[in-house]
Order: sequence, then structure tokens, then C-alpha cells
Amino acid sequence: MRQIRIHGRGGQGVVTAAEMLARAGFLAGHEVQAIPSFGSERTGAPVVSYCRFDDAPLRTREPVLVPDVVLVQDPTLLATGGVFAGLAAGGLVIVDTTTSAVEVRAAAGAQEVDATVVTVPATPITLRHLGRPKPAAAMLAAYAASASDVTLEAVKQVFRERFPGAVGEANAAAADEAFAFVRDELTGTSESETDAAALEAREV
Amino acid sequence: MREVLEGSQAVARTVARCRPGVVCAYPISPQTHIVEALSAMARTGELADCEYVNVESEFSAMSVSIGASAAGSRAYTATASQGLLYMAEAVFNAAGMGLPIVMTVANRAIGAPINIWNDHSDAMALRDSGWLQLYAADNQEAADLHVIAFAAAEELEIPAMVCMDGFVLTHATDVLELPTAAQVDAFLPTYAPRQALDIDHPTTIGTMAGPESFTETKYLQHLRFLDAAGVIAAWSERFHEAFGREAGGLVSRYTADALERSRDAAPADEGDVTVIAMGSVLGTLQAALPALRAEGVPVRLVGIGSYRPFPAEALRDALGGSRTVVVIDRALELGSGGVLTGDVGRALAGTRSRVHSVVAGLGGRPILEESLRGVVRRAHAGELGALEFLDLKEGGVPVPHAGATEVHR
Amino acid sequence: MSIVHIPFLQTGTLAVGGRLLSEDERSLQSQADRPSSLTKGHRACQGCAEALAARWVMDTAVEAAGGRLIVANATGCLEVFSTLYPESAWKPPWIHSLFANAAAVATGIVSALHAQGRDDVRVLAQGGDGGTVDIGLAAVSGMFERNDDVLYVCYDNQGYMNTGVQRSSATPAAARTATTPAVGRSPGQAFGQGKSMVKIAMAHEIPYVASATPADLRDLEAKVRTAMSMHGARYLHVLVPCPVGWGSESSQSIALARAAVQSGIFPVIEARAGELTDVQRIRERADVEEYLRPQARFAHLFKTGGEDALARWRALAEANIRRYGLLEARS
Amino acid sequence: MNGHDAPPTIGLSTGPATSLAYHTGTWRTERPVYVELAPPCSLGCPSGEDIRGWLGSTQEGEAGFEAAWRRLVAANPFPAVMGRICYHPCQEACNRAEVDEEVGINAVERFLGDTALEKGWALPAPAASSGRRVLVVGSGPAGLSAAYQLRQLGHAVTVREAAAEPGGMMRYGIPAYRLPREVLAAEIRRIEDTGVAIECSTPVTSLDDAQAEFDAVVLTMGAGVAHHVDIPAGAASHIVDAIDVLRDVAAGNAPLVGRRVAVYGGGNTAMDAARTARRLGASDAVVVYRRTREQMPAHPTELDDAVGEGVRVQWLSTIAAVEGPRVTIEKMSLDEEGRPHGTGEFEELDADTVMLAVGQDADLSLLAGVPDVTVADGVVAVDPVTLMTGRDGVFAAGDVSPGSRTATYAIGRGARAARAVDAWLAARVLPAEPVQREASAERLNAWYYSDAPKQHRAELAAARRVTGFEEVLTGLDAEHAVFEARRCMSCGSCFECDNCFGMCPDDAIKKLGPGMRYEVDYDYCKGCGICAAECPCGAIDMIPEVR
Repeated sequence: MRQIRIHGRGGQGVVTAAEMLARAGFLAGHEVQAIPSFGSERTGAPVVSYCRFDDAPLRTREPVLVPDVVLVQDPTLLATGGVFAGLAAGGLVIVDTTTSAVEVRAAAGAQEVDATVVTVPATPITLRHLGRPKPAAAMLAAYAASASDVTLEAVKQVFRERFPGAVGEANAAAADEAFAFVRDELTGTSESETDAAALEAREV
Repeated sequence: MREVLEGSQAVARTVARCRPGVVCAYPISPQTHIVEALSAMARTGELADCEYVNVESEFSAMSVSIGASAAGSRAYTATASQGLLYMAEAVFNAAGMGLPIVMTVANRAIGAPINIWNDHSDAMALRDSGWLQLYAADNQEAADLHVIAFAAAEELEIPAMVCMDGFVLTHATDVLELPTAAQVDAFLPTYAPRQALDIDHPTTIGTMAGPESFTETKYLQHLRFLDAAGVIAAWSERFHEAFGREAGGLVSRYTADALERSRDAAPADEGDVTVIAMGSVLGTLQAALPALRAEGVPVRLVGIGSYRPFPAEALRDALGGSRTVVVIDRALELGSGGVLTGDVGRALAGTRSRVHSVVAGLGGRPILEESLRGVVRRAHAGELGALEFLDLKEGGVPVPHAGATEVHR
Repeated sequence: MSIVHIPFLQTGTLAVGGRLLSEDERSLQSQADRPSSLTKGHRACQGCAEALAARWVMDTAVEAAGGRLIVANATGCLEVFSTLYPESAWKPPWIHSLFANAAAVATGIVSALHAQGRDDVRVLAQGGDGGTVDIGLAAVSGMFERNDDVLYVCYDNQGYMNTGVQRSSATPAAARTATTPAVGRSPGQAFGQGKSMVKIAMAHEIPYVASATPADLRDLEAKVRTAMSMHGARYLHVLVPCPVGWGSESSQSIALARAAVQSGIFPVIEARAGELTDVQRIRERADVEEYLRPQARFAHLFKTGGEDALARWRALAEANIRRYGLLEARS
Repeated sequence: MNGHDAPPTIGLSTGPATSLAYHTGTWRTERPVYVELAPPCSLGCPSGEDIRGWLGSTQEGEAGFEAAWRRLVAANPFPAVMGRICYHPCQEACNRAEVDEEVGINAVERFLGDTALEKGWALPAPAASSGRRVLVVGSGPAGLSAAYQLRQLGHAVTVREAAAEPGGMMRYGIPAYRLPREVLAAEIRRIEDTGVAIECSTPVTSLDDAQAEFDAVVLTMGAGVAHHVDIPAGAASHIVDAIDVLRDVAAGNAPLVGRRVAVYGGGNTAMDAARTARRLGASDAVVVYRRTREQMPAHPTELDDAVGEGVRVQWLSTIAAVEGPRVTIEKMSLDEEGRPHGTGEFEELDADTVMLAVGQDADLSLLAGVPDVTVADGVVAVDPVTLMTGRDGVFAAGDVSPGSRTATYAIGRGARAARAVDAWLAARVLPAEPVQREASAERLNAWYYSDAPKQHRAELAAARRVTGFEEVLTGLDAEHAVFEARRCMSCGSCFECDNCFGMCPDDAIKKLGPGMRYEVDYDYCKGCGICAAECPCGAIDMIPEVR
């Protein structure tokens, strides 16, 4: 089972991100489940959502306590604590930021945590393509670039299905760019904490 | 077709395929996604020959449903929590008048303190309203139950609540297979009320019954309610035949080993620890408990599908004399214990079963697998009290640790 | 008014009928074969104007609907006295659900008929002032603002008569009720309280709002017919004297309605889309005393100390007369 | 009982109109009862006309006129005459005066009378012959009324009249400008057409002979003899009796009265005399009356008409002496009890003729030497119920007997005498006139009557005014007559306005159809009394239930 937790702020599409991730996972042949943050969060408030992939039908309704992957849609959340909480040993943390993994760990006070940190400027990329700070597609593409249980094509497909037309295309373009950015990062053309081989080992 | 869908969307689409004539609702979390979807379908024509009515309160939502149902249309509404209480008077009224309205209750706690998250306090408060109460264990069942609910309600002329856990199910996305429109059309009989507001055969509906007739009126309603158990079971059986999957029914049985749901699962044994639960916690129990069997704890699981009518006989059959019964209860009867436990206790009166009440998940508190396992272990060890609160924070309310709680603020 | 003025034939438009009238000049209530939609055997109190007005309204609506009318009724006297199981005094299809929800139930019926593709059946909802002005106001307002195709009729007897004469927000100033006793410095219902449901209805700018009384059958029938000729939300407010609640002689129910109108206390109006379009002028001006004195609920106004309240009542009548031009000549 | 098969509607739903099973009539402590009360107009009509009845028929318009006239002539065979000359006490009594003004009953009566003459409607055919013969002495209104009614009852009737023409005071006492002779003649002829024999210039001189010839005799000789007062008068004075002048004029022998005429008296004869004097050429006609306008016995309309024609009145004046053309007048004053007394103050008046109109006496010449017929106060005494005189088989009515000296009273008494004769001939006891409950004004609910368009009413009033002047000779036209008739409130008698039927909260009144009125359904009537309160005409009583 793969368990994913997504952090963001109300209005950034955190719930959508979990659902889209589940859809993309389904296209990849997994049983999937997305559980959004519940409640009355207002725009700007910290929000989390969860997603699970598995080979067998997912029964549990327990929140994700030990995520394998954490997606952080807003670097300002790093300082509020909790982003690295419960992270499985050797887990993956993807942060929407223009800074580096080192700075991310510093901001979260997680310098010593056993994890791979990937950074991607998802929001700037999305703003360029979509014009709005809804970085879900870019973040999921970054995830696709960092792991093998979803594909870039699946991410682009679910956004195109959900937002037919220009919005879907803009999301797909942002996904492409974020995917490329992360792949560059992971292959050493930019700063990275890990390598593709390490990630392959984490496949479900 | 298997697809990835939010629970609310699944319910909305399935309701639409049941071809309601009138859908009327007032928004309240966590029911909103259902009625938003239905209102959109009514606008686009996907929901044909249906009036979607926006009203000013839940009380009016149920009242519009009463009028629509009495006028011979299939009527649907959805609500939760305070909304259910706000419409309470009309809820009882619809049942008293024998109007087979179907209502989704996106189960949510009742304030004060105000709390928008999931438990079963709302529906439990109206357990004696005369409605059928059918509980969904997951989103697949939530969708499927609506088809069964219309069928059973209309056959019985008793309204039905389909209860699904708020947020936990309504807002969760799962891989589902919805009944198609053609399948529903083939399965669900056309609504043909035995009494309706008909200009060609005028009747007076909703008379006042004095002391000389009220008892008899209620007694007859009671007899019909007794009949309801058989009708619910029969529709569940038909559904299984038609769709090849489990949905509805009085109680759900689970296999002894993998705790997979199966109507053919054997009853528990005297020596088993049997967990009884209702709603989405059944899924968490399915995930949590198999590990205990590996530890040597003889745990079994029984789900309550129909809370009203309460399936005392079917429950006893499924328990098979299990001596240790643990009820995971999602609502609290203050000063007493779990609400469901009361019904279970009444059903098991005179048996040798010992019933433990574990009140869990009030107001959206996550029910953790490990906590559930702990409860069962202690029950097996004879250490579980008659009434316990799952993960109760003794000595006050500490700041919850991140990720393990609902701290999404 | 939309009322048809008939030629003077010994009596004029104010009597129910007359043997000299031609067929097309007859009121519906004068017809031997009128529907009598609320028929005999009901258990209303002696002299109940609500029972009378309800038959008038319903008969006219049934006729206007070509016999195809469904009725939703709020809890209250009208419902209790007409439908004690196993008896019903109603002839049309009729439903009672609750006190506060008649308007919403009617909306449900209308919606169902619409969904069924039935455009040949009309829907009427009715209730007392409690079920309309107080507890049912939200549902009524909702029905209004959605402009649902319902004619809502409020029979206003100015209090909770069904439960033993308690004060409602339609209880008039100074009136003694079981919860506004005639004791203390300002006996009875306080001045300055209460609300005008007619004005509230008008504020919704629904297609048609009218008031009427059992003192003018033809006016009432004409208004129901007008309302039934229209679609959307329509509201008719009928003042119905209540011998029990008002402490009046059972024979005086119509006379009191007449006095209420002729004193200016109860303006009989018509409004369309929120605009006042017609007013029934006072025909023979009556002093408010003619209205108040026969009612025991106002007895304290005619004892020492009641002068001030009586003067305020006159002022209320004057205000209505001025506001609605009740004494102006018909143009 | 199997719950699944039990009707889901027990206690909740029921069939329509099932409340009929519950009889709310048991709640009643008072019950409404339809009553038929006497309206004040009829109670006030000495002729005993069913005014409400014939106005009711008139209300129906053209189609109802003949029926109306027939209801009218059942009591009075002279509607065209009385429609002109009656002082209509009915209108004084009319309850409608409380709403606006009284119904113009007299005008409608004249309309019906004239319409009948125009259409040539015949009076009803008499009943089968009784074989009995009755003599009526005198052909005034009492005599002809008695003759008409006796004939209707099947008796052979002979009227003997001393004068040359029939009609009595109608012919000889009322000037033609108030009552055209052809109208009178036509209505008398119509009576004759029923078989009444009128023998004029045939005075009856012996009661014994008359009784030998007839089975019964009705005395209606009238009061055509002028009353005299003692006035000192010189030989050259020209003093005449007003009644003689009127009679001469009526007979076509107009006397010379001179340029200045004084009429002494204050009754209707005085007014007629003064107006007649004007018509005979007097430029100055002065009525001298001892008392005031308020005390004057003449009908106010007569005074108004006279003044309108230039007649002057000297109030509080008596004629003290007449010497040639010089009349001495003494001024009078009233004492505390309203009686006039001489003041000793005198003035003079020039008059070529003085007409005395100070009253008339009964003509009792026939009764001289008939001791068993008692005369008291100048008139024949009669049994108040049977109108029979002291002599068996001899009855008396009209001015010769006690009572009001008006044509309408005479017609009523004539009819009463006819019924008395009929009973006597059949050896039946004539019952007393029943005491009738009056439909008084306070029983009415006037609200329902005042919806008449105002302009229509104004037109009508104008039309009615001119009917007082025979000169104008305009009666109501049919439209106005119908409208006026419809102003009748039908006091005390249901006219099918549907109020009780329409306003019963309990739906407990049955409408029986046109002309059939209503019936209370006592199974359901709770006795609230709304029907009685809202009955415009007071035709419903609430009476206590006796259980």
C-alpha cells in the first residue's frame, strides 16, 4: 500500500489534488482512495488530504498516519510543523518551492529525518501556464517524476478529463514542465537529494 | 463500469438513476456535494422530469418532499445533523403519513458544541421517527442502498433514510461501480402509491386521530414496521442477484478469516469475540482485525445494515451465541452508553452474550486501527469494561499530535 | 376591485344572491349546486367565520380550477374541526401535514405535478394566522420568493384560537388573550406590536396579494377568481371573526367583519407585483366602537381607564383611512 | 391482522365528505325558523292591500305586472284611482325611510292601475252564484268596494245611488284635476263588468222595503252633507258650502264665485275648494284657518299643491262675521294645550264668496224612523267586528259609519262589510281580524339594501314628484316603476336573496329553487344565528330549542 498526504492551504486545491492523484493511480491500475481534509476550512487555512494506492480494495477509513509520500503545496507550511510528522522511514517529501531541499529541511526543522526531499517550483510554473495558484497538476507531475506508481500521462489525462479545454491543457502544460524540472533535478542537472535508482526501490 | 468517484457524486448519480420526481434540499455540511450534483443534473437535463426545489430550511425541504410524495411523485432529499433535527417534526410526519420518501443523511454530530464532523448522533436522535434507517459501510454501498431504499420504502409505504458517514464517505473518493440507468430501471418498480392526492379520487390525507383510534393507528404502523425487516432482506437479496454484489440487508456478515463481507459467511462461535458496528468504521475494522487472528484472537465482525427496523433475529443468527460482543458505537446516550449498544442489548436479552459498549469517533475523531485492535485484545482478555470511550484523552484535551488527528485547521 | 357590480335588484352586490339575478350575475355561493367543498358535519364552533370563508374560497377556487384543485392545510382550527378521523368535511383532495409547513407542502405538490407533466391541476394552501404569520412564515416566505404556483390563503382570526385563545403576531392592539390578559397598566396586547402579513406578502413582489372579509362575498369570490386566473405565488388574507376568541355573539361574525372594514381598521386591498392596485372604499363609515364594543376581548376599553386605548384605536383607523385613501371617491 | 396488508391509511386518511355522518344539529340551543311577518305598509294600509306582495311581483318587470295588479285588486278594485288620490299611509309607515326614503308605493300603484286600464285587464270572474241578493246603498268607495267583494263571493249585488253618476265622493268631492273622470269611470265600469248592477238617480227611501227585496243591505251613503257653523252674516252675504261647490263643479254646473274667495276650514275639502276657486276664475283664494300649519288636518301635499297654485292661507284666524263682501277676521292665539282662543283683535278681508269647509255630516235621512239602527256621534253605530247595525241584515261602512273618512279606509271597510255579509248570509261567525306581528325596522339588516345606484335614484325621485300634479299627468314609466318596486325591502318576508343559504358556516341551509325559498337542515344547523342576523328583511326568528 502506498499512502500519500498532501499539505496545502484552503483554496490551493488540496482536496482536488488528492482526488486527482487517486484518479491517476486508478489509471495506473491501482485500487485507490482519496480522503480530503474534512471541514470548514476557509481560504488560506492549512489543509491536508490523503490518498492511498493498493492492489487490494481499500477498506480502512483511518486517516493516513504513516505516509510514504508527503506533498507540500505551500512552503510556508513547513514552519508550522507537521509536514514530516509520521513520515515512513525513507519517505518522499515533495515541496512546492523555489528553494532547495536543504532549506526545506531547515525550515521544517527536519534536518535529520530519513527522507528524500524533492523541490519543485510548482506554483510559479502553474502561474505561468494557468494564471492561477492551483499547483495540483504540477505537484502530481512532480510525484510522477519522482516515483513510478503514477505516470505523467495519467496525471495529464485526469486533469484534461476534469477540466476539458484550455484549463485542462494549461494544467497539462504545467505538469509537463514540473515533470521535466523534477527529472532534471533527479538526474543531477539541478540540486537533488536522491537519485532515480533510490526511487525505483520504493516502487509499490 | 468501475470508476473513481467521490461518495457524494456516486450517491447523486444513483439517486438520479432512480428517477425521482422531486428533489428538494437545504444545504448543510457534509450533505452539500450530493444536492449540488443533483441540482446541476436537474439543470442539464441529466435528471429528467424532475423538479429540483431550493428551499429556505430543512423543515421546508422535508415538507416539500411530503407534498410531492403525497401528490404521487418519488421524492428525495438529503440532510445532516442540525438539519435533520430542524426537520424533525416533518420527519415524523412523513413516516406517520406513510410517504415513502428517501433521504440521505450524511451523518454528522449534533451541537452544542457545534461540530460538523462525523458521528451518528443525528440519525440516532430520530431513531423512533418511523423511518427505515439503512447504514452504508462504504461508498459503494451508499450508492447501492439508494436503489434498495426506494424499492423497500415504496413497497412498505414507509420512508427510508440512507445513512452514510459525513466526510468519511461523502467526501471520500473511491473506486466504485454504479448501477446504470438501465439496471435501475429494470430493478426498481415504478412508483405507484396506494394513496395519493388525486383529483379523480379525492381523499383527505392527514386527519386528526383521537384517543379512540390513535392506538390502533400506531399498532398497525408497528405491524407494518415488523414486516419491513423481511422486505429489506428481500430487496437486498434481489439486489445481490441482479448486481452480483452485497448491499443492504439487515446485518452484514463477514468471513472468519479475511473478514470479507459475505452473506454466506458462517455465524460466529460462542468463543469468538464479535465486533458489531455500523457505517464506515466497518471498513476500518475489516482492515484492522485480521492481524488479530494471526495473534490468535478469535475475532469476528458483524455489521448492522438496517438499524430501523432493528434486525434482532438476524443479529442473533449472525452472532451464533458469541459470548463476547463489542459494539463500536458512533453515538452516545448520555448517562447510559452507546445508542446502538442499547438495541444490541435488547436483542441479546436472555442470551449468554456479554455486551461491551465502545463509544468511538464522536464528532469526527478518527477511529484508528490500532485502537480498535486494542479494544478487541482487551475484550478477549476479559479486560474490556462495559462502557469505554475509544482513545479518550483522560485528564483534559491535549493538543493532538499532527497527522493522527483531524487537525486540518 | 375586480368585483362585478350587479344592477340593483332589491338588493345589490352585497347580498349573496337574489331571485331576480340572471345566471351570469349570480355569486357562486348563491347557486344551489355550488361545490360546498367544505361541507356540513364539520365541527367548527357556532358562527365560525373561518369555516364560512374557507367554503367560499374553496368553492370559488374549485370552480376556477374546473374542479381540479388540491389543497394543503396547516394545522389549526380549520384542520381540526374538519378532519377528525374517520370523518372529513372536505371534498377536494386535501392534505394536512404540520402547523408550519402548508406552503412548503403545497410547493411539493406543485413540483410533483410539474414533474408529472400535469398542468391541469391547481394547488391551494391555507392556514390560520398562527400557521401563516408566525410559525409558518418562513415556509410562506420561501414559497413566495420562489414564486411557486400556489394560492396561499390565510384565515386571520387574530390569535391562537385552536389552543385556547393565545396571542399571535396578528393579535390586534389592546386585545385580551389568554397570554395578554387585560390587567396591568396597558391591558391586553401591547400597542406597537404585530405585523402586517399583507405588506410582507407585497414586499415579495409576488403577482397577486389581496385582503378580503366575509362581509363581502362577491369581493372575496372575485379575488379568488382573479388569483386563480394567474400563476405564480399568490396570497389572500381573509379576516375571519372568531366568536370564541373575540368574545362576540355567534350571530355577529359577519357584522364584525363589516364593522372592521367600515371603520377603516381592516383595509381591503388588492396589489399586483408589490404595487397597491385597488382599495375597497368605506361605504358607510363606522366608528371603531362599532367594531370593538361587541367583542369581550376589548371590554376593558369601555371601562374607566380605557379611553386612551380607544383613542389610539381611532388613530389606527384614521391612519389606515389616510394611508389607503379609504374615504376617497372611487375614480 | 397482518400489518403488511393493513391499509396504511388507518387514522390518517379518509374519504371526502364523510363528515356527513356527524350531525352537528345536536349542538343547537336555538333554531332558526323562517317567519312571515306583516310589513308596516300593509299594516298601515286601511284598504288592507298586500303591498309587499304586489311590489314583489312588480319587481319581476313586465312579466310580473299583471300578477302584481291582480294581487292589488284582491283588496282594492280602484288602483288607478287610489294611485292618484290616496294619502298613502303605507308610505308613512315604510321602513325604507330609515335607509334613505320611503318606497313610492302610491306611484307604483298608479302605474299598475293605469297599466291595467291600458291593457284592458278584467277583474277576476265572480265565484259561482250563491243565489243571495244584496243591496248596497250608495256608490262611493265603500259601497263599490263592498259591491265588488260581494260579487266576487258569488252574490247578486245591486248598488243604488241617489246621484246621477256613481262614485260618491270620488266623483263629487275630489276635483277632476286630481282624479280624471275617465279613470274613475273606467274602474267603476270594470266593477260593473263583473256583474254588479249600479242604479243611479235611485235613492233608497225605505229600509224595510229594501230588506224585503234583498237578503242583506249595506249602508254606504257617505258623509256628503256639509256641516254648518253659525256665522253672523248679512243678507247680501254670499256664503256657500264648499262641498256643494265641488259637487256642482263635478256635475258640470260650475257656479260663479267672484274674483275673491275666502275658504273657511283647514281640511282637504278646504284645499280642494280653494284650488277649485282658482280654477273657477278667482284671482285671490284665501284659506282661513283657526290653528297652525302643524295642526291642519289637510294632507301636507294638498296644502303644498294649493300654495303652489297661488292659494294663500291665513293661520290662527276665524271668520267672526260676514257682511256683503266684507269678512271680519278675528286673530287667534293658542293656549298651552294648543287650543285656539280669540284675541279680540280683528281685521278685515274682502271676499266675493265665502266657502264653508268646516266638515261634513253623514247622510242619515234613510234612517229616520228606524229606531233599531242606532246613530251615535252623527254616524251609524255598528258592531266593530261584523259592521252590522242594530238591525239584523243591515250593515254599514264608509263615512256613514265610524272611522277615518278617507277613500282608502272606506275601501277597506267596504270589503270588510262584504265579508261580514257573506258570513251572515251563510250563518257563519266572522272571525276578528287577526293580530299580526309587525316586521319592524329593527328586525331588518339595512346594509344590504343601499346598493342602489345614486343617479338612478335621483331620476326616480324626479319622476315621482310630478305624479302629484294631475296637470302634468305623468306617472312612472315601467322602468322606474320596477326600480321603485325593487326598493321595497320585503320587510318580514323572505324574498330569496340567498344570504342565509350563502352565509351559513355549516352549509346547513337548503335552497329549494326559484319561488320555493329555503329549508333549514336541522341535522347540521348549529344555531349560530348568522342567517337571522344577516337576513335583510327579518324573516328569520331564532327560537329556543326545547329539549
